[in-house]
Amino acid sequence: MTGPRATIRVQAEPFDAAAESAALTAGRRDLGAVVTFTGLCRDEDGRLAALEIEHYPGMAEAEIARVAAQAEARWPLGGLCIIHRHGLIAPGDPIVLVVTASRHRAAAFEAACFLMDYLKTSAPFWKKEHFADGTAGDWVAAKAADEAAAGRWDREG
Amino acid sequence: MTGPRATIRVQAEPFDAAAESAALTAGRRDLGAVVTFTGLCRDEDGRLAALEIEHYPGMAEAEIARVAAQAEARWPLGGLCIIHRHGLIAPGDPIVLVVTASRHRAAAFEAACFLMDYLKTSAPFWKKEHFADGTAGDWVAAKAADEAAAGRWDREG
Amino acid sequence: MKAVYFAWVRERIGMPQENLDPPPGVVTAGDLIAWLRARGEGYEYAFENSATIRVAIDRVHVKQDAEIAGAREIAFFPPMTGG
Amino acid sequence: MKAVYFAWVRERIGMPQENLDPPPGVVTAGDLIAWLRARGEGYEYAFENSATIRVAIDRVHVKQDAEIAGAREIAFFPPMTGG
Repeated sequence: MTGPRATIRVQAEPFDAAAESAALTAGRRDLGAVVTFTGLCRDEDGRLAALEIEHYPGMAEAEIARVAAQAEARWPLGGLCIIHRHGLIAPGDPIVLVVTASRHRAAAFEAACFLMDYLKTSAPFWKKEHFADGTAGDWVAAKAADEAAAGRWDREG
Repeated sequence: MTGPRATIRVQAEPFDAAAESAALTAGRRDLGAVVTFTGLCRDEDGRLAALEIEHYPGMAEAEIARVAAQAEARWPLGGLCIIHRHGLIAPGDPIVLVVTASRHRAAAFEAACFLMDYLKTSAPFWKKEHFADGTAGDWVAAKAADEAAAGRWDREG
Repeated sequence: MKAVYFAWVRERIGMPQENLDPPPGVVTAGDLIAWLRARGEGYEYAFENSATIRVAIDRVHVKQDAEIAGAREIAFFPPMTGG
Repeated sequence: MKAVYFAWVRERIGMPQENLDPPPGVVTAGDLIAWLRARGEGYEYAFENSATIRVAIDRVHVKQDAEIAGAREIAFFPPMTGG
């Protein structure tokens, strides 16, 4: 498998998961598995009007690239795409996209899980909730479960 | 989360992964994670002209539905789509699609992995290789690794 | 009882399906395999490693010790390679 | 040295960035946090649970015992919640 095609972007605009996935696999005959993860904004049972996502410009891209390089070193990937949005996101709209392509499904699945676990805990993005009832929202607290999910890759590695 | 929207199809025609994923999430504000797995036909470094996929009509759909019901019982899924093709598939073309949607990413990832592991070892499909050099192809042998991958869900369960 | 064959089991036997009328001593799917093996060269070849053969009765996977009484359709095929 | 603040650290301090000129005794990122806390109510609030504060020097994550000598940009922010 030739070196991976890697796309990394941090943007306010929505993304087209299908187009990104198609770009990774176009003309390829060596890929057996493509895994696409899309993270969506939930309304938390009607409580939320929107999520506002703040990021650290420059470091966000650099940190995603660092995590992507770790995934490429760990699994034989034929392609990789990570896009993370910032700004105001409405319920039902996409926040993050991870696409991994590989010869076999285990590598594609594991790399996509790893990338999401690491993005959650190391990429400099912060979510603030905007409540549907008009009251001021608050910053989402980091979850111990996300730290634990990222930590398991250290133990397994 | 309301009961899952489940789509199960066995067909000769190609599928549109993006359209299936969009159908699962349309109008939903309770889903946080969508995982899409697409299995593609590899040319095995130029060795293959095509894969021919034979299936057991009736049992194939029933077995996929049985595995889907197991996934729904095990993870809180908000939507589910499984499409498996049969007939002649050219390198680069898609063979199988699994889409899982859930509130959180762990459920969507695990359910998609589980479904692929079980489809591999229990859905009645068989692959025959057609060689690029014109010589007669042979049936693909089942892999011990696939049995092991399916077996780990029993142990973890 | 209708028997259906898939993949190389079908190719080796030389037909996709047939009707079977096994004698009373054939109780389990495994018995049926042993009985079929004796019917000719193609069957012998198809079932030469009989432990690897998978069986479904009325479209549900069963082990070879499953009883076939009442089955409408019994299927024989190699380990699956879909997905 | 440029300091940049994000999320509730930024809100509590009341500005997104500023230039800092800490005295020589401020050697590590943790020292800088302690020094900033003494600068006023907003800083005190931002760093009240200082162990939870994450630090990056020149856009690379560091621990609070990292030395800040030579840093062009030092960032303070809460645990990340992206993805």
